Amino acid sequence: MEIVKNVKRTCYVPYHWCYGYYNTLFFERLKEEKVIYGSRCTSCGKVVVPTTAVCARCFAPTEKDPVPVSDEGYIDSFTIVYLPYPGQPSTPPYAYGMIKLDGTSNLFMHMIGGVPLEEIKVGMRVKAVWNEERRGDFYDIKYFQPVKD
Amino acid sequence: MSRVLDWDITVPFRWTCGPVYGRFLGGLKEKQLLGFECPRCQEVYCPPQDICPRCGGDFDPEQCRPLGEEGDLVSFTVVEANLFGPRPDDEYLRRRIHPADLGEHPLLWPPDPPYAIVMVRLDGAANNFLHLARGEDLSRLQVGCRMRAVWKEEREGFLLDLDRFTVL
Amino acid sequence: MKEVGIIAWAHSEFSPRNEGMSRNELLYQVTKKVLEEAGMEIGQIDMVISASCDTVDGTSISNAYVVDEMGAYMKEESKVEEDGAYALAYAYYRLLTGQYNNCLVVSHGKISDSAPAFYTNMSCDPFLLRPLGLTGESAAALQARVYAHRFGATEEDFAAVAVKNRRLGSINPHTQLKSPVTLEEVLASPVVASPLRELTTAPVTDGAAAVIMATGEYARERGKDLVRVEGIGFSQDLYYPGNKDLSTSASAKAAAAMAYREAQVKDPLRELDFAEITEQHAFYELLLYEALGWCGPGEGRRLLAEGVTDREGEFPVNPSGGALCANPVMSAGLVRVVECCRQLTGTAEGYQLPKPVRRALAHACSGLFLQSNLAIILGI
Amino acid sequence: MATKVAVVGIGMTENKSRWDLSLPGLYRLAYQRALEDCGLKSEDIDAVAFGHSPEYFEGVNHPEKWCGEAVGALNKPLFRVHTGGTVGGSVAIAAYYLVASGKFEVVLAISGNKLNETSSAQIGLSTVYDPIMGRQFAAGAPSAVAVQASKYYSQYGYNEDHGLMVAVKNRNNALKNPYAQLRIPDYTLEGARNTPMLCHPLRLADMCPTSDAACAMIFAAEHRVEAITDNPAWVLSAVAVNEGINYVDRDWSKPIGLRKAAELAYERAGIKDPRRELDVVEVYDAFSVQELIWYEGLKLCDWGEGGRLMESGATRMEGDIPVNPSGGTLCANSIGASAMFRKAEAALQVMGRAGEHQIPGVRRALGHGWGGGIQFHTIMIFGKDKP
Repeated sequence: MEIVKNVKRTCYVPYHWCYGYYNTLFFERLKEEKVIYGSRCTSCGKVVVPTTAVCARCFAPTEKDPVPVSDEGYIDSFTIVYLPYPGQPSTPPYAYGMIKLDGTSNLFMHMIGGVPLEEIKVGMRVKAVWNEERRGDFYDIKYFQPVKD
Repeated sequence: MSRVLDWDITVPFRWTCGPVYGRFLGGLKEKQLLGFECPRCQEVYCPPQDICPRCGGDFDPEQCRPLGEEGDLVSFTVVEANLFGPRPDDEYLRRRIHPADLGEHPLLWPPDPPYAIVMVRLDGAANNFLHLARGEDLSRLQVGCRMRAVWKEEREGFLLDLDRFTVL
Repeated sequence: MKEVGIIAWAHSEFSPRNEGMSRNELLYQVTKKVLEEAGMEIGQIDMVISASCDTVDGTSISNAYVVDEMGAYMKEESKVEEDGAYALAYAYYRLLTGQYNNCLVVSHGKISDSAPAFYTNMSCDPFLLRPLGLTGESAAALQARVYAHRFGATEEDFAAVAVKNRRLGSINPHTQLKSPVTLEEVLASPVVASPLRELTTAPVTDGAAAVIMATGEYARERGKDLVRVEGIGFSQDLYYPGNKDLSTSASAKAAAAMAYREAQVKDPLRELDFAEITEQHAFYELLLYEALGWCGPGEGRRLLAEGVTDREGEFPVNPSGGALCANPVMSAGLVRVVECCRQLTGTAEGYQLPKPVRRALAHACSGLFLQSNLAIILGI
Repeated sequence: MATKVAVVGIGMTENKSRWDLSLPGLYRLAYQRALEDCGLKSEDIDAVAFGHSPEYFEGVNHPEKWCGEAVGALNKPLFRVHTGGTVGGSVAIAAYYLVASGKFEVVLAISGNKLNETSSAQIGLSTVYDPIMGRQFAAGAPSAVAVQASKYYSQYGYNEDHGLMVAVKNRNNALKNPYAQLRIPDYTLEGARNTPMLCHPLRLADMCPTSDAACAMIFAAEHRVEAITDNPAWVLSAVAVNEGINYVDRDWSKPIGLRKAAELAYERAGIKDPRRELDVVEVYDAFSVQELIWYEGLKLCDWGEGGRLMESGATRMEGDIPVNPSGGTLCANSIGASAMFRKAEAALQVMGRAGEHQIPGVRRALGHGWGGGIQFHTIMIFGKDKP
């Protein structure tokens, strides 16, 4: 009598995630204006990207009107992904990192590109490279590309 | 109006059966409904869990024998509504996971309604077995009626090697 | 023994699809609301315990991205993957140690981002149950038929629960379904999984709920009224439905017994004034009357028919309309607690019970086939 | 006043691929070993705190419902705590508080995971990222920690070798631990440097393996302890702090949440100088470099001194503050159980029962865990003497 070792099946669960007010606003502006927007805390006055309802540290609401921020900044930290796995949305090798956009106080996570991967360094100045066709999603910004100071 | 992201989580799994579930599913592959006898309370369970539901002790996976293929219908429900939405097609799934993974791990998807989930007390078992009924049987189901197992031609060691129970 | 209770409560609006808000925004709203209710600043909160579910959120470690919105920045924090009422229980035990003054308990679920069927089907093991396409609805349907067969209960008996609760819900401004239904309408509604129909099944609800718990000393110092937790019981029974008696719920019995023991309740029907229970299906209410010890096996429908559990009855059950009027996944039980608090403090505006109330039971459940249950005795 | 609580029994399964046991079967093995360890029976357990990794790591939602009866939780109070990688620690802390509340006398904490039920753990781990903002480029936990490592190395002038030194230390320690998965003889810095780069600056050597395992701990109230064992590990403090996720001025190399957890844990345990007063520490080093960062968070040294503390040899088995004598998470990571393994290892050190990797004369030991978006931290401190 065979003892079955395992049952192999694929699970598929569809989702319809709501962006909500602030994420919708953020991506609409990306698409329409080619501008990155953040939110200013009503308590500490610091700006966080993307737009959000709350400043986590103060637990204070942000100002009602979003604030346009620079699409330039510097690389606070990064990684180059060589590790492949099944179903990966991006194909290795690729780089992404935490980017400190000028005039903001938190870190914005995005892809880094337009440069040989081995040349990427912490502290490099970078600027957003926009997609010509924008759909109002994450990929409206292709990546952040290093620029000269 | 808020935007909506339509996406999914799609993961191939290989769930390890262990000795008890493994032997039970192996039985289904051989067209056998194996009853497992608890070494302490001597009750026979079909299907078993890893441990005896009555005394909480371990089953001895060797201590099992085929039961008959008939039993009494204890409860049933006819599922009328499709609560899962459309089945994704394989072409889409192949893009979501490695194509070879999908070949080895077919999509786990519920049966199309209307169909019935039945609870059958197999003769000689101390518990009830949950399985399916379909087609013409749906209108003949009644608590207490006699049911008999119907097997699939192709079997792999999976719950649905047993195609369904049918009303006698 | 230390006194611990609830000093403030809130829940979000309930709707079948809250498309205007992300779960983060939903949580920020409900957390702000409960702090306002308590007249507290986030800095005064000692600890946050939340409840949510990865499968519902479609995000593993479902609290990781929402802790900022629940004010948990740099706070002692934990999460239970059960109904919010279980988070409340955990908070209760932590507060009993005397190490903390208070705790924010918050739960959320935007089930419309997915679908209840996936959430419940994924809760089945892959070997014996999931391939059958079993869901919360079909599981309850199997159990309903066992219950009906054992006690001779009929579809009309189940429908009568829906009629009562929808009628009570129609005067509750906070709930989701605010229209009463007739017995005929219930019996004519489409079958989801026989014998369960659309109108004997709870609606799909997006929502969040929050309470602030505190020790008696803290509440007194701040001049806050305390809805006391007098006892909590919870229990889990057998997993595989074919292994247990589905005409009752062993874990509901055990949970109630544990809660009554702690609160020293001997005769619940006399010593408690009302109850709010999580009846995600109409027949659950009858089954739970029995399992929670308010009548004998099979007598649930008599209790209902005699009007005992109606608004004017001696032991009203679900004066809010219950889960049949709003069933926010991961919060349905915590909302029962909120509804008890409203009644006990006389703030259930528009649906306050006609008789004075001092002591109540709130019930929550988790899992298919009523596998896990929790009962909380609340008093003022 | 809180009831005093001690760990009286511990059960572990070996970290490896378990093709022989179902998920309930794996939990049961840890549960039975914990009962045997202290001579208790199923009916002696009043309640269960249950933990598991995120559902999508293994494809079963609410696994506590399926596995409950296998860990003796039939018609007993059981609830599931779930905080990601920290979960084992969060569960142990929950069990501790259930007993400390005075409402339960003996409580089982159990947590586990079968990470090998998918072809790649990274599929599940990538679902931790926000679907709208981040899942597009996620590469599981390694890439998140790689970002943290890049920040740490550049901030303080360290390099890859500092992480790899941790890997060499812990892999050599693991040779003495039969429950560890990676036990590779003659593990050298040179060899570690030659492993492939997976997420720059992290190499294969910097990363934990994928394990299937469960861990169980039994907590008992003071008045029950003596009858159960004459060698308990007393809980001196149990703390979990959340650091937040997207707050302003976050520095990924400076875990302020861990620092706060440590300060609370030391205060409650009456510890003023942790470097001197702790005898051994087990940290959740899923990735080598994190051990250095956690040294700093735990105040074993100042901010930025983690690499130098490692270089000094103080955290080796024979150093003045040994860290991860078990080999740590770097040598065994089942995620669901790992944070509890750290607590259980710390408790075993206090009991003097850690086997070959026992540090002599331990009176106080700390076990740590992290999880979520590198934001949750759990700490438990155990002592030989009743508090």
